[in-house]
Amino acid sequence: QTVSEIKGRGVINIGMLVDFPPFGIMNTDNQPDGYDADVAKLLAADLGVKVNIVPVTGPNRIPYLLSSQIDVLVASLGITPERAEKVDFSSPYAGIRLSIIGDKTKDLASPEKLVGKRVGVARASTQDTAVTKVALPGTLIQRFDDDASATQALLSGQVDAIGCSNTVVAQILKVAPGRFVETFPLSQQVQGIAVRPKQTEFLAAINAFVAKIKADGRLEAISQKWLKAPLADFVAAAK
Amino acid sequence: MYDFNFAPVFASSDQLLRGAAVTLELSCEAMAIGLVISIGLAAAKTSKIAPLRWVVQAYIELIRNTPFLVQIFFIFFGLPSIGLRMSPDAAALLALVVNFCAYATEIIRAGIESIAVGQIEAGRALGLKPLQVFRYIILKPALRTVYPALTSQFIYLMLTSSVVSVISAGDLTAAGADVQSRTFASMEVYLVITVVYFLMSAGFSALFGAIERAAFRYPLSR
Amino acid sequence: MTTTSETAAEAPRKTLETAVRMEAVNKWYGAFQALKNVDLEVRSGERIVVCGPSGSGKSTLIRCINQLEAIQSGRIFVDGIELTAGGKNVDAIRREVGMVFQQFNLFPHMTVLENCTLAPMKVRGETRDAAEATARKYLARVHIPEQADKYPAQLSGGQQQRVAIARALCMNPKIMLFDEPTSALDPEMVKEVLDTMIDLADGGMTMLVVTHEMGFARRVADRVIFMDRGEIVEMAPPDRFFDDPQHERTRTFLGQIA
Amino acid sequence: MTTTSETAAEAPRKTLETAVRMEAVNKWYGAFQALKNVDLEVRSGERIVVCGPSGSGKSTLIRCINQLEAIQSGRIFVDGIELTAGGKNVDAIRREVGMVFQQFNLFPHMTVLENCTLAPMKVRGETRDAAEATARKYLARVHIPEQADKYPAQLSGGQQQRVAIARALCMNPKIMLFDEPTSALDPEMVKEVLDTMIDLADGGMTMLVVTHEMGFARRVADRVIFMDRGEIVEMAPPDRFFDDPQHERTRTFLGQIA
Amino acid sequence: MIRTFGWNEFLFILMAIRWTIALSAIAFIGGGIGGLAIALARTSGDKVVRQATAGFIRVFQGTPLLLQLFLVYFGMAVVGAAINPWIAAALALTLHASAFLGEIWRGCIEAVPLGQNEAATALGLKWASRQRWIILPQAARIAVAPTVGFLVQLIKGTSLAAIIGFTELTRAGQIINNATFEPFTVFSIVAGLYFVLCWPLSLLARQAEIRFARASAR
Ligand SMILES: Nc1ncnc2c1ncn2[C@@H]1O[C@H](COP(=O)(O)OP(=O)(O)OP(=O)(O)O)[C@@H](O)[C@H]1O
Ligand SMILES: Nc1ncnc2c1ncn2[C@@H]1O[C@H](COP(=O)(O)OP(=O)(O)OP(=O)(O)O)[C@@H](O)[C@H]1O
Ligand SMILES: [Mg+2]
Ligand SMILES: [Mg+2]
Repeated sequence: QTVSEIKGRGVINIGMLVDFPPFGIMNTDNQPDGYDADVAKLLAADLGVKVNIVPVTGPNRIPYLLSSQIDVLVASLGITPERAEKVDFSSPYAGIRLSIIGDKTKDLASPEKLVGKRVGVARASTQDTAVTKVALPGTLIQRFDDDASATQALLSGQVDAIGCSNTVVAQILKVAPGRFVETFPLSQQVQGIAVRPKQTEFLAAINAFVAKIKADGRLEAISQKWLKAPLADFVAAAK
Repeated sequence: MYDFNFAPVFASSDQLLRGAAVTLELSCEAMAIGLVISIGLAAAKTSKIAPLRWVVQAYIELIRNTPFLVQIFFIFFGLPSIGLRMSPDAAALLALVVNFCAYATEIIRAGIESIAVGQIEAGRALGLKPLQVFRYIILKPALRTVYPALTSQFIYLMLTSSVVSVISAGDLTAAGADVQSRTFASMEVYLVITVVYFLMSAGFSALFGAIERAAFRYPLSR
Repeated sequence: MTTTSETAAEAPRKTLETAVRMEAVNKWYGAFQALKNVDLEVRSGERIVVCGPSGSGKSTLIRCINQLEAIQSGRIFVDGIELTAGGKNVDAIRREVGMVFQQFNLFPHMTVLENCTLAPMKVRGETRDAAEATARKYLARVHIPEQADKYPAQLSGGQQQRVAIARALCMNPKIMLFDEPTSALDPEMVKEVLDTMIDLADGGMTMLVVTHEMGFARRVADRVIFMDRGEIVEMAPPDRFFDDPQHERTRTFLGQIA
Repeated sequence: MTTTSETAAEAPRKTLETAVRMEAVNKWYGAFQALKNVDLEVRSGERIVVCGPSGSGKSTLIRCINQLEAIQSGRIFVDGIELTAGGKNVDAIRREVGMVFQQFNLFPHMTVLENCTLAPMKVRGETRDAAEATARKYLARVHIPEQADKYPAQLSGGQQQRVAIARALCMNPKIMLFDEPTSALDPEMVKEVLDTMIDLADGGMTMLVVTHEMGFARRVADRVIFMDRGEIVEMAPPDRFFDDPQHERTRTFLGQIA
Repeated sequence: MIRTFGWNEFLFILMAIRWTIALSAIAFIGGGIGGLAIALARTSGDKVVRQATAGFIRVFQGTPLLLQLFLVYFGMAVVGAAINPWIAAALALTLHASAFLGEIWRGCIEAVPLGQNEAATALGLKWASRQRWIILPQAARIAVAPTVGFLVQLIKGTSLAAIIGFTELTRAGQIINNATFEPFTVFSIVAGLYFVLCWPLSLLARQAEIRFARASAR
């Protein structure tokens, strides 16, 4: 079984995004850092093994997991039913609010208003799923490789709006003050740690770990450190 | 062990086919436009006017020594800042043409330079003007000489076009990524689109062979 | 230097009109002087054979006449028109001068007929029909009317060279230049090309021929020129040239190629 | 067909040993038959000149002797060894046979000396010193000892062809094959190569020479062969061959190239 | 958590160049060996060998490198033979480069006049000696320019190895871009670094071409 295998090996391979601030970044020492990295380190410590963080990307993170290149994903992976068919999720350890942010001069206040407009999202992300779900026929969804490209498309006027997380919204408002507004919320998204299916023992251990850091305030500290906000209630409440 | 399950991939086959169609269309357009422009650039590069040669040379060096990804990025995200805004498909086409021409120009130039001087002299001795010599005497044999190189560059262009998915042009790779993001059947999706790419390049090879037989029917000496 | 002065009176067939005149022509390739102070006058209808060792400037001489090479000093008149260095008259002159190369230089991607009609159509603006009629006439004249639709690579060397002659004739030139037209041919094919040229000469065409076919020179030349190191060393009617050369260098040369 | 039987007694210099024997050799290129039932016997020390129109199979004939082309039926013996189709003896035979090509085929990336020493070192395992000594000997024999360190491109055509001859001689062949060795040369350079070959012939080398240099044939050949369409049409000593050819086709051919 | 682009960010991108170089080196060494074998097989007298290699070339020239990398890395793992990313990259890049170099070099070998091979044969040299001493040295001179030209493409192509986890030049740029939101600064630097890497090679290729043209102009 995986847990004993990992303990025997003495090291756990954790997949993590490094281009998804503030959850996953490369810090100034060029080490993986961020919300996910802190959680990953705690997880390894909890299992009593060394941590080996493997940088993955949005599109290839699930292949990494499924092909056993890594043991577990702590990669801001939003919990969705489709994904749940391929991987098993732990209880949520983080959450984001997803919303539409768009050009201030245009009225984009509801899904109906987006018809005929170009809406950018990061491909294979939960934003993608959320926008696709609310979008009415005629909405032009444009999928980019990552949030940065989608953001750039918004800034350069190549799209009218993008679907993104609250952290990205904050960045856009800072980079281009006064040009864009958050028009309407899409959904709240909780993120889970993911493992390959049928690893019940491993998943149970991870769930125990998540419950522990929620209870003893360590997760709250991480949230304060990286999001400058308390752990969202919908994350704290979820089981 | 991984369970292969192609059902979700085939369920999305029309999306993949649409992506393949976009890839084909983009490649064909870029080839056609790029060929014409490259011929012009190659003529400029073999011309007697030095500044013209330098400009073309600078363009070629710039494009050939930087990644396509960066080029397409500047075209799609950068050009709007000088007021040139275009759709992802148009930007993808432009980027492919700009990239392809840098390589094709060099290939065609080599073809032009392989034409024996005697051919040019014979044309001039008959009273043809330089442009007429180029058009009627040099061009066709030059293209024939480099035809194999040119067609592999064409295929390469089609394969490179997979990068345009970064600016959300709906090509085959983008379609594959979208299907993958919905179904998470990444292995299956990539296998299938690899096969589709292979079929398309095989198709192009066959097409180029047919064009070669039709366009270059004249026999070569020795 | 030493251009011996043969007078026009000697050869009955030539007229008094001047077809080509070169006056003190000098030609350099970089630092290398390929033509040294060359003077030459060719009358209309005259046939000149040029010979000499490799590198002596024979090709350069005739290539200057239709401006495939530019000269650095001196003057060249073709059919009364002066070739200026800038080359304004070049187009006019090239229309008067046909040229046949050692390597044939047929266009491989065109049929024989297309080779012959290209220039008349593009340069003189003839219609396709007119150009084809002319082309067929000259192809018949060089005895290969039946090859019109073949490609050059499908012909023997001798046939290719005859196409090259016909192609030049289609532009109706007043003067024909030949640069070693038979030296790339198999021995058997030399004869058919020489026969074609003799035929042309009998028709009164002004011709300048670089060749080492001495039989041809004896038979058709009005004058034979011997060049060495960029100079015209000897110039005389064939009898005198072969039987009684004036210069040592000419004699050595004739001894070698015999 | 029709191999007229000249007997060994006629030419004083040749020995009775057989250098090459071809028996009923047939050679096809796909559906095209390039050699038709060819019989030929060459004695040691004999010099044979082969001529005939283009495409008649002259090159094919001599290329079969050192197995650059495989034959489909018939037998070929070289120096007593039979060339089998499988080619087991090929290596042994190539060591006995030197070949000189129309296009010289010198190795452009090697100096003259390296051209000459490569095969002796790689095939016969000679030391560099021994190979160079031999090479210099033969370069002197073809009168270009001073060119040893040049590259082929720095030599004239005649010099290149003499290097090619020296290169072949360095392998100490018993038989030399020449395929139109002078036809790619400028007229002035033909003589120097022919002189080298005459020299070689005078030394007693067995030679098969494809050439149209009839002066050479008259002077050194023991027998002249005329080929047409893959057949040996006529074979006779030079006097008889040139002055009294038996076959119509030979006469026509000689008429053309004269 | 947005950062401004600074010295550290520049260094991060700059340091990533070693992976680009390492991957290129691997690809080129592997491709060089594989390509030579392919080229010789493609020009061999054996029809089966020729056709097998033609098939190999067709597959690897006919599909995107990105997918080759993906399928080798994840595919091997999926069939239970997990390999580390270096081996996967080496394998995929080698196969890719072998196909292209093999094809380029085949052309160069065939450009050596037939007479050269015949003359060597007539001198009694065997196949290996002919290749080693006569054919390959001459083919090599023609090959320099297109080979270096392909190397330039290959260097840029290694950016696709990001999909199997390499943080090479392009990927490093994307990571920094995601942290700084300064795409034009970041990608100008990335482009500049590629240019610095590739341009000298392009110059070399051009020089080789000129030198060859001069040498072959007799
Ligand atoms: N483009 C050129 N650049 C430099 N030198 C040249 C050029 N063309 C010819 N030459 C030189 O000019 C001289 C005369 O050349 P030309 O071709 O006129 O000689 P030729 O008498 O026709 O010789 P051949 O019998 O070999 O054709 C030669 O020494 C040659 O090397
Ligand atoms: N590799 C080949 N494939 C097919 N046909 C060939 C090949 N080589 C030669 N032939 C044909 O075989 C015939 C004899 O050729 P060969 O080269 O022996 O003629 P040749 O007498 O040497 O002519 P030439 O004087 O032109 O050199 C020709 O008709 C030629 O077209
Ligand atoms: Mg000349
Ligand atoms: Mg032959």
